[in-house]
Amino acid sequence: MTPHPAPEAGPFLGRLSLEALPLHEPILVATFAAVVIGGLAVLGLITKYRLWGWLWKEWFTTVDHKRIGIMYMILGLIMFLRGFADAVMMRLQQVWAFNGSEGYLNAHHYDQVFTAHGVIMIFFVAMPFITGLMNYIVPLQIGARDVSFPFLNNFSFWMTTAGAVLCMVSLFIGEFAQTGWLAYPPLSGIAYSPNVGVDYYIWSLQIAGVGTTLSGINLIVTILKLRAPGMGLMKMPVFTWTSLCANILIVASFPVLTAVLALLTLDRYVGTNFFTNDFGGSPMMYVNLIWIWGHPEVYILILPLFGVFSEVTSTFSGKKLFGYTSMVYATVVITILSYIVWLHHFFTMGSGASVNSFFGITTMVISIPTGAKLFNWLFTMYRGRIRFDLPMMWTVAFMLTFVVGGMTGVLLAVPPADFVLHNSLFLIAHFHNVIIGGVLFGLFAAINYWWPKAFGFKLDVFWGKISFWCWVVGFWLAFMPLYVLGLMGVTRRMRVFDDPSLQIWFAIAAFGALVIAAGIGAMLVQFGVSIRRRKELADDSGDPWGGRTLEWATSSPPPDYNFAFTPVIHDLDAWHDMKRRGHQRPVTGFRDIHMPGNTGAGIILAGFSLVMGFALVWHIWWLAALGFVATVGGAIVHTFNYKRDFHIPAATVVAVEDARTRQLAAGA
Amino acid sequence: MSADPHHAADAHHEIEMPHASMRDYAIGFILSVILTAIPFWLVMERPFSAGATAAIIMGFAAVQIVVHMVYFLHMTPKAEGGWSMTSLIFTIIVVVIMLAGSLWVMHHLNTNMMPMPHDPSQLP
Amino acid sequence: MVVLDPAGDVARQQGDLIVISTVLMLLIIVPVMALTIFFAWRYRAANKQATYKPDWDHSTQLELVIWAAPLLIIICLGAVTWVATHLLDPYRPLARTAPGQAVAAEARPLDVQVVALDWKWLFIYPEQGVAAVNELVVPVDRPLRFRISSSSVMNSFYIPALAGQIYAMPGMETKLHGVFNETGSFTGFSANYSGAGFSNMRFAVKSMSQAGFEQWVAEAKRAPGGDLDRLAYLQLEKPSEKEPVRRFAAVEPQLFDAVVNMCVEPGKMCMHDMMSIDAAGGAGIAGIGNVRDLSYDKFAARGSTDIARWSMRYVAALCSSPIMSNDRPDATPVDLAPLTGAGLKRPAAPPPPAQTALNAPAAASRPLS
Amino acid sequence: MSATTITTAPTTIDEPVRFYDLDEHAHPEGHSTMLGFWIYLMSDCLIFAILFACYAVLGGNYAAGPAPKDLFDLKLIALNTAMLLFSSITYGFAVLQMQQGRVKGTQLWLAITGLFGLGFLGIELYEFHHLIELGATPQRSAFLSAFFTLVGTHGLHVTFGIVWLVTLMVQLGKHGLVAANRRRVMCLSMFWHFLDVIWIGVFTIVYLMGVLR
Repeated sequence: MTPHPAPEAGPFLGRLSLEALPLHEPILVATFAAVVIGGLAVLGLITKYRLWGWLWKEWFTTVDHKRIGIMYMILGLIMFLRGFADAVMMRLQQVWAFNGSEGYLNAHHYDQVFTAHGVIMIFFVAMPFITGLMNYIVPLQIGARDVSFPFLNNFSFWMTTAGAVLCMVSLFIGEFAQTGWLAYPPLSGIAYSPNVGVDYYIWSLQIAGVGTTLSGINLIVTILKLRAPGMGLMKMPVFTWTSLCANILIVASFPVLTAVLALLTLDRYVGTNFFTNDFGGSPMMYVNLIWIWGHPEVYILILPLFGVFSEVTSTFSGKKLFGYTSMVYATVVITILSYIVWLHHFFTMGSGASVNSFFGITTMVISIPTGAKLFNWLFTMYRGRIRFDLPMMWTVAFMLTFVVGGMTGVLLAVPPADFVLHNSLFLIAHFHNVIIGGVLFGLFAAINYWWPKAFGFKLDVFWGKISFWCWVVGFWLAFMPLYVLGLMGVTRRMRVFDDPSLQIWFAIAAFGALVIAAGIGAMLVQFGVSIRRRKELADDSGDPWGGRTLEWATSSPPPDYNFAFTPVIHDLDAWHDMKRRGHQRPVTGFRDIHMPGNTGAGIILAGFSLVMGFALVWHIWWLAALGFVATVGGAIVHTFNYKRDFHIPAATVVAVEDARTRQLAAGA
Repeated sequence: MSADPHHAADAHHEIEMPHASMRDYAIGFILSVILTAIPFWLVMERPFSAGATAAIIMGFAAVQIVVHMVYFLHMTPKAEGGWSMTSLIFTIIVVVIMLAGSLWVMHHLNTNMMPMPHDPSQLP
Repeated sequence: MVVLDPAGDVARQQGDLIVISTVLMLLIIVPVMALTIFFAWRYRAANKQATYKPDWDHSTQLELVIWAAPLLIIICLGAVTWVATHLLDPYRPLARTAPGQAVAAEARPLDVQVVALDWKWLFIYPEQGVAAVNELVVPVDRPLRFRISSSSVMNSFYIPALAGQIYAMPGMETKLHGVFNETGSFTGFSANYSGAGFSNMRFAVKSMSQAGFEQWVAEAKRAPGGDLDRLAYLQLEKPSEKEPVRRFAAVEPQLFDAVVNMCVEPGKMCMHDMMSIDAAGGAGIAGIGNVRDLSYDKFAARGSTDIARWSMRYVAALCSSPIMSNDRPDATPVDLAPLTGAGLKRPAAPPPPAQTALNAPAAASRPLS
Repeated sequence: MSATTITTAPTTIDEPVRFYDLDEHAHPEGHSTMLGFWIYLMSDCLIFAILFACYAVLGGNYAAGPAPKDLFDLKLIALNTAMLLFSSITYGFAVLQMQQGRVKGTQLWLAITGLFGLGFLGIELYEFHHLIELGATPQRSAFLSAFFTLVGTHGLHVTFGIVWLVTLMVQLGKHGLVAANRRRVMCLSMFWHFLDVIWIGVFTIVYLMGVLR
């Protein structure tokens, strides 16, 4: 164990000095070198092909919800690779550190790895993925031209990115938190974590949290205000419904995280006593408050994917969704119930039998609407004509995997059972079972399902199937051993082991992680191959799967304005209904379309916030003040811009729509 | 929740903005002055026991919040197609769950685990 | 798998509960998985024989079934949960040491005081007057009562073979009851991550015959480690890893109470004094200045030599009041007599009177399955 | 392509239906702003809820230090509350002026509102200064931490409101009562009155209940 004394704070660079560079960690040095070389190569290529202007004008400053959605997905993918690298490092350490071996990671490094893995996977992988998905699909599904606040959307994305960047910076300058992903005090307090790790944690989450909350508000208002005429609440596609509920949960829970982290910040920076041991503070209050956010967060992640599975099951079974109404009610019930179960994350803190059994039983109650949803998908398949394209394969894999995770979840909600399984690898297996089996499988279904919509060509099936089987097999190999280990009384976050009989299980789990790695590799190959073969895989119809909802009514990829004319909705499954009634695409009468204009304000403001966050981490007060003033000042200056929109001239619309007409004719 | 199929389309013509009137503001102001002054007076002068005073001032606060909502924030069930009201009610539910839940949970945790205060008369 | 096949009665009941709950849930999980596979195969697009009803999307009977079936399972499971949570509450004194073996009314549990330190465990035996680091030795078949605290951060005290875990938290005291039914060597550890030395925060647990235990106590009393007084404790408290087993021949009485009240350091105000003052309305303006700088370097070894002054301060004692034993009565056993089912037999004798006396566990006349 | 193999039910509806809104008008710019801002306020409300929860749980932990009754001067708080109440009605006058289309009147009342806001902040800062000088700092006890954070967060919101107010007055001067500015006046109105509502909770729970304790 190497002690890392907090450096003396200087007036100019605060705590920052050359010692902050982890030159003594060969793994980090190698990673840093690779990142620098790779980064330079990317920058060089962009410069060589003169792409900077294009990137800035078409992507960085865009307010188009579709492009922002794609950027979110790219951010999620990049961070996913980082988070997965952390996972592999942990598996390797745990299979290595037996029989007196210390493994290859010291405690200082290993503790950062598992903390970063959790933080990154939840905040910078799962959240960007689902936000990106909702951003791309929801406006199309409700027949809107964009979200309600297009500039805010761009700003939200860049704030999320700024948080992710700050988190990544900690890899090479200083350190990340060594506290576990929720940073319980007193361990995360200044007395026990005096260095910058927890500060990186706090500020990257705070900056990203601003983006998440604003994007939640944006999507709620979009769904409430911008639905196409005729689309009542009970005619909304299920994905839109689950997105609405997920965003309500975001807006009603992320402020809690913001507040709790702010209080922890005060404890660390100002010396207040909210969560300290002394002076009347209560660390238990932190645990209580952060789980008030933490449990709804779980449903924020899974609800949109429940929507995806509903769309996919219905489309590929060629059938209406069974029990739409009960599906909607189940979603709403889950939304509300998710607020009264938070204590099940700390049964073992000792609140007593009455409190524990109350929260245990409310937790079980959530499984009723969830179970109902599962049955609804089941009976959607019943008497259908199921086409097993990739999205449907992922859905069936989800149904078989998720029920197991759901079952172990209910098991953990039984307080006496939790007393023996809390913090064990059984728990780890459980939540990976629901998050991989639910959230990730859902995302993969969604990516395969909507990729043709976003890019105009389908994804390669061969590599998709390889990826699918590697993921499914790898998942079971990687996590079933953890269930077993949990029942053997092995706890989480361990770095070394002394019982050699455990090693075989860790070996199986590590092998499973490698199989998953192959699955990820196959998926990247799938993307590459598909892009290369995009001519063969092209879809001219805009509706490659026989879709049922509005996003399939427009071209692939959709024009900037989504729909030349706003569709009028008469039934659930609006596009299916339109096709059935012999819908004709209008080819004349186009007029100017009013659209929001691009702006660089989002990326600039987020950049200022990033500087402020970095300065705060290192106690560079002058820079933090400068960053703060620049952020607020920049925002004020932005409000003086009254000209934020433009009209797409009718001539352009005519040209785009005529091209579409020719494309459809050629495809038919 | 209203399922009015056209309300999304209705907003095409004029931006909904709450209409304020002098009368509203005057009533709101007078009521809130009264509702503020009485609790302050009760606590400063203590005509009732502490428990009764606490109950009364909490009641006054609740009423005053409603007054502000109605007369200053122009909250009506109709505003924004009912969504303002719906979101307010949802927020209140969540706030109540958080406050009551935290107090309940922390009370149990503290009783179970914190060192007990002993009889203060034993202190010098 | 130690969780399902433990050596202690409490852990065994918890393990059984896992099995019962799992079986209960499999009642619905297995059919769902089977139906998923069956439907996926039966209604594949290639199978043109299968019925195809593209517009069928509602059936009231089916809807009733799919809401009612999980509901029924959850009702059963909820009932089991409610009963088991109360019966197996770690604060609840044991009523039996094994199935059918009630704890005698006059029997007293063995008290063990547990302190989670950075990164080792301290066990104090108040009756025997000895203490040990990273070694817990207990007699078999005798109810154990742990009083658990921590010196710095949150840990979780967990011996899988004995009973479920409970958090060990600074300035707070949690309780755990358990009993070993077999002699043997087991492992205990912290189940809540607590910093760099966490992985090695393991301790040996030995369940011995009564004679063996007494012999161990006698050995401990001759231990060369010396006495565990406040100074020795402050020394021991400093972070260290992989501490070898160490025994202390004598322990300063009420050391554990001082630990819980966070006033081992001389001159620091005990939490219960502070709370008494607070309950009486605080110490007024005069109390503001009653704050001293910490004079020892507890934080230094955690890597911090330059932390701001506030985290090195404490509230000074107003006077040197003796530490009061704050041993509170255990949780009163909940009378579950009206509840039967879920494996519970109706009690043969009336339930024991509510316990309020110290150190006297519930007379268990009720055999609990 | 397998997608095209699905059979659709025969069309039974023959009546002509409108598939597209061929005669649509664009949504007026900012027609979602009020609802969006309201939902933002609801999320802000939750931040305050957490701070209130902390105060409720930790507010009695004086760490053998001073209690509310030792520290709070209710007369000062009454004055402070009056400031905020007056600023509410003056903001109301600004909105009334705006509805009558008077730029100057709107600006005038906004300025008066801002002055009341500054008065409120001044009194609050005086109170904080007084407490810190006594030694009753946020570091002294969990109660004081919770107190300073809750009241200070409200104060920060008021500060931000004043900055916004000044910005808005400049914008009104530059562009007059255009639709965007009218919307902003209404949003700030919501913000300002929302802070009032929070203050009701603060003076009741922190000050009045604190002194009662």
